[in-house]
Amino acid sequence: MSILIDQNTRVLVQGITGKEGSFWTQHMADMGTNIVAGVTPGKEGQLCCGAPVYHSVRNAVKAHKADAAMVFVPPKFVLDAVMESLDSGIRLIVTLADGIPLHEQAKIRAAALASHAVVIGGNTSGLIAPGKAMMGSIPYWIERVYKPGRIGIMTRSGSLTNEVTAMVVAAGFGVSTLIGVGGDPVPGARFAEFLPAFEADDETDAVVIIGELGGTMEEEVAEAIASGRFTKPLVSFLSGRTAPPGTRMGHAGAIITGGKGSVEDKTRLLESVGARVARRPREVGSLLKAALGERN
Amino acid sequence: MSILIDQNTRVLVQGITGKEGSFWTQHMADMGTNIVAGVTPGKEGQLCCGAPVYHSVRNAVKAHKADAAMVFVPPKFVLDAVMESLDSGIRLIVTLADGIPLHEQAKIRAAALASHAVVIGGNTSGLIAPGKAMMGSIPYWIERVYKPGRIGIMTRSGSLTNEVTAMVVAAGFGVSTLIGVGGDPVPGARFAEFLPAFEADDETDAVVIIGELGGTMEEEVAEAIASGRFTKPLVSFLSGRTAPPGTRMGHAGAIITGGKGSVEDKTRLLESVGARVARRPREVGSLLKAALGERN
Amino acid sequence: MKLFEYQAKEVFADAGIPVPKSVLITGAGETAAAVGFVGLPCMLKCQVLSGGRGKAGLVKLAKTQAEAEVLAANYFAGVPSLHAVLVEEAVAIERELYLALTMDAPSGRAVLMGCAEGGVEIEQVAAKTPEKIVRETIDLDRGLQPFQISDFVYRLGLRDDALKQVGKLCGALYRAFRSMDAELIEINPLFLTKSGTAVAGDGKLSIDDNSMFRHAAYEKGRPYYASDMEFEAAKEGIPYIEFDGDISLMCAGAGLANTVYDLVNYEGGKVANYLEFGGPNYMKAGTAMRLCLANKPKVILIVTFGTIARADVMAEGITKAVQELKPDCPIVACLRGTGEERVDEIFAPIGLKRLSDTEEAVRKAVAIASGRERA
Amino acid sequence: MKLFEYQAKEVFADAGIPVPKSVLITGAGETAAAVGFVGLPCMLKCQVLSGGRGKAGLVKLAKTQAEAEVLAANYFAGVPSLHAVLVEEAVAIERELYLALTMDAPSGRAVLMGCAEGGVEIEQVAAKTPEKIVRETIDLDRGLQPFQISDFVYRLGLRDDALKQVGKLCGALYRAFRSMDAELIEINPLFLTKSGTAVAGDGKLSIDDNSMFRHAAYEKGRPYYASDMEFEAAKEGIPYIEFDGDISLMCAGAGLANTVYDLVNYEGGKVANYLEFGGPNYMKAGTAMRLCLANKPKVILIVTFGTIARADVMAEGITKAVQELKPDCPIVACLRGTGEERVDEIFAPIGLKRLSDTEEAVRKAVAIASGRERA
Repeated sequence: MSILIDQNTRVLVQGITGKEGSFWTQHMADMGTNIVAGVTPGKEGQLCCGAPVYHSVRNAVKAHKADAAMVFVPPKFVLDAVMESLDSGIRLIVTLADGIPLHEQAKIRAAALASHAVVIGGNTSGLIAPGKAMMGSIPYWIERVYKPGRIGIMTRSGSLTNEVTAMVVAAGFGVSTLIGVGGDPVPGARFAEFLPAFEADDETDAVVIIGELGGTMEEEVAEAIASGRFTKPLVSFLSGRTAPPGTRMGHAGAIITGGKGSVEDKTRLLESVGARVARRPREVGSLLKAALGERN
Repeated sequence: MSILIDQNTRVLVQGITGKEGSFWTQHMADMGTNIVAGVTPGKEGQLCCGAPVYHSVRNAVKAHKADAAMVFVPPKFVLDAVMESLDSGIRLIVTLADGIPLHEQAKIRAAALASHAVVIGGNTSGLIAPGKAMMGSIPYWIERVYKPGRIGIMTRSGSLTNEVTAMVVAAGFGVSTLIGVGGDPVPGARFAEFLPAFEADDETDAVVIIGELGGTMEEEVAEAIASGRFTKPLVSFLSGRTAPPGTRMGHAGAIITGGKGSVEDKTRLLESVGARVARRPREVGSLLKAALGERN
Repeated sequence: MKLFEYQAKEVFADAGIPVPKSVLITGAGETAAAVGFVGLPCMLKCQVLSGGRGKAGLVKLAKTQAEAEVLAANYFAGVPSLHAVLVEEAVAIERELYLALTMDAPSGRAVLMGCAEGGVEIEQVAAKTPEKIVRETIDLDRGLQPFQISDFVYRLGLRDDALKQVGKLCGALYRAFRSMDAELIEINPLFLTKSGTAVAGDGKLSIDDNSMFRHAAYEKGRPYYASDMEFEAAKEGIPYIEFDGDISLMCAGAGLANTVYDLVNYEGGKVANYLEFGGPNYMKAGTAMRLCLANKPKVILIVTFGTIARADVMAEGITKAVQELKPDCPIVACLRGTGEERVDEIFAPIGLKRLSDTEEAVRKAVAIASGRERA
Repeated sequence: MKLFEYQAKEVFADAGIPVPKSVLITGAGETAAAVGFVGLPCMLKCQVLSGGRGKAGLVKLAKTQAEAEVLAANYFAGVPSLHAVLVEEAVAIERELYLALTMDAPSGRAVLMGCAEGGVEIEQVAAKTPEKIVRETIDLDRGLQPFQISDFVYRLGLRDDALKQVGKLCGALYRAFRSMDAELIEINPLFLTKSGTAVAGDGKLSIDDNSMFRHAAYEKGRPYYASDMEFEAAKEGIPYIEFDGDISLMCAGAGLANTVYDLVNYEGGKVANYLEFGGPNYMKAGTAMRLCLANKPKVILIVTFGTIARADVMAEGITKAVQELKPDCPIVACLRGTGEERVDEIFAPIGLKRLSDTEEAVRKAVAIASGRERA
């Protein structure tokens, strides 16, 4: 079992006829994802990647009972696209765009909470249950990274995810579900929210968190462990350990402000609740082995 | 048992130090209502009608665990007062003011729905469980109207409520709980929403609805009966049976628009589901007797 | 407060909604200049608040200037208390739509309504073919969202350019609805012109009375009322409607007043006026009675059951009013509630006897009006 | 985009937030006129974006015009690339507060923060006495509601007139936060003056970079950057930060770049510049390498692990850049991901060998920089 998606998830693609939309829809389909419909205003009746295209999400959902939405629209239209899918009752939405205005990121997050929905992104390459389904722009050709297996992975990064996941795979493991929550300062979904599903998933043995300085997502993970909501082994790698405070290096959210959010603090907190924190990507594999060995 | 309120309800009064607020707070207290605190910005630390006054609802709720709020503020401040109590977790709010701007009535209604709260009013004299507690401006001195008993009453009117309730009492009955939902076009709470509580209340034998032309509240009651959500006897009196269509007589909500909302239609619908509809106030008593006799 | 068409269209124009070129004239002498400005053919539209202007002949097309001048002259001469006529360019129409915004009470949301057939009586469409009316409800905090507009206009059957134009117009209409605190805002018909644009053919807009403090620029003068007395009553804050019967009501509260109105009709009587004497107005007996007497009724029927509106205070007011106004018609008074025990004593100087049963009072009033009984 | 104090205060003034009287001068010669306008004593405040201006001596009080002129002359002569000084009236202060608005990620709400002690470093207050910071979170759809303001200012310890004034100011600050798409808006200190009014003593405002399309009036020119090269990089859309080390990074993606930065430090190396060569910039090898070379590094360290950002395309760019720019320092290249199997072949003409392990690459670069190893 993967969490969130598998071959049976009925995926609708918003912005399916765009260049990026049609390219990645084809890849998603090739990876086993069940693409049931697409939406592009004004193009109802067309076909794209074999999927029927509708004017609106309502029409598509009515005809195809979609239960997940993949959003390929430019950053300034993402809020509306997410609201449209929420309005039609869709409760899993993935949005990749880098550049969503901050106040709209916040509205997306607030709407996700109010609707009890999962909105993954933006500024991510999405979500994959290797061998089953993919929602996003994760290419299937890198098998040494996205090999099926029993480790859940959550990440705020792109390239670093390849770096760390390759170490996980090199250590003999594979991936059950990988969730890129994205590098925006206000992501639609946060690490800790997925821990209960990983906890319940009998095909996930442990979870790897690829975090970074700034924000409080890693702290929330520590809290979930402390409160007993997550009991499986958890290994984390955090980038930005030596980053100078107050300097924004990379992701807008990756900055130490108000004396908070340093990798040191996050490490101390995670280790205090029994999680393992790798200092280097390479250590993730050995820490995973140690954690799972200890458990078994 | 009454519904919504009794002697144990912990009532907070917003706008307690105003002329109207302090006058009716004293009456509420005299009728047995448990007034735990009052709120008037800038007057924290004072006493009013024996209750401690706070600057904000948060302070009052923190100190006194209030679970109901009585709002005595001018119409254009009602929305903010309601939002303030909702923010503090209060889920029963009564607001009397006549003159709340329509768009703010709508925001109040929407907020009540979103918070799963009961907001009674505006444009009403409130709520009474005779002999137990009162929230509003219902005077206790008219005993021939507000006599304790086993009939639940809901109304959109003021004086007409006295007229009809006097007939109920004259027929030998009394009142378990009386709820004035008010005469505004967008009231905070609607008849049908209270039917489950009256259904569950073992001290309520039957319900009387005092409705009028316009809107769809009576239709919603008929629907609740049709769907089996309410099974006790229900008697209704509806004013405006001969009102000319398109003319606004009285309450802003009391108008037939779009060919809908006539008393004829409401009567037909209510009678079709087994409710009794009095043509004259006097008939309410005899219809109640008939309904309860039939049942027993 | 219902606005006149020309005012609604001013609001539309400010909101960016296209309206036909027009000139408002307040006398027939201004017709020629107005026609010169808007061109021919043109429409002459009486600015009255009642519905069904077309059927009543209050909106007509003029093909020549002479026709326009005759029409205007007839309107100003013939339509009671007409204050203005809108002279408007006649738009070349491709098709007509219906568009409106109002409030949906159960959800506390605004509702945008449209129909692909405009110019019709939407009430009849709603009653006979409700599936033809397209609806979209709007959370007031979030506003009308782009995806909602897109789906709404698509469901209305619009495509391509018309879809975009009407969509943009819906956004503007919603902003006007919110900023005007409107109860109802309606464009019926909305023209889609042969040149491919959307233009408001007519305009209805009523501002919520409770929100008038935010719209002080609108003053509700005499033209907004059906009669001088309704205008007078409004100035006093007394709900008052004239009918053509002979029993004047002075009743406490809307619900009870409506009930008495019904009971009078049941008994075969006819109401001369509806008047609310309750709530904030219970101390205005003199003004209320003066408003009733203006209709020269055969009887004044007073029914109250007040709590805060004390019966004794009302009785004092009625006594004083009778002494001052010396009405030449009988009064039937059924006063109940707070202080009722003092009413008979207060009424003694004017020889009035308090009744305590509404139906008895109504029957008595109807009997008096019909001549079967004397006061 | 961080605004300068004077720009933030322009936004405040437009929003109705009181600010001290001030004149912006761009050269010492304007000082006398400015002092003449704002009066004495006055403050001279260097318009730089770095924090801690007070400690750095970049904000000073002048009691006389002569003092002001000397100060201004020293500032313009001594502060690197200073473009303007704000000459501001010295306000008679009763007390100081802290006020700020930012976004709260977990809730997706705005958060209004205040502290009864202003002028302090709020980070230190947050770390040492977090209970002194008063917070109010705001639903963006509903906005900052009156009851929230009332409770917030009360919790800040304000009463009576100060409560009302600061409350009104909070409303204005929130409107500015929203309309400016601000990441952060801060008044520190907020003065309560002896005459009883609230005045913004300082102003910080940063506009969200993703929202700049709605704020086209602000152009991010040279003064907004710490160095010429950072300005150049920004014009190219390449995230780039200068440090004082000797290893120039060209890394794909923020997370991996930060990781390499950490690993370099672990190995005892020092970074000359951070540079993101991933995402939308993976085809800009030439520009990226030119930005690195500007720092005269001892080695350029390239680390990527791309999927959409293809390794072979990056290798082609690097090869071309080396051929054109002829860097006089060695290059260490660890390229993985899509097309990695073609990299060695592409690198052949420039004699570069692809590494495939990040730590190996970092160790090699550090060894080169320290002189322990030759490329």
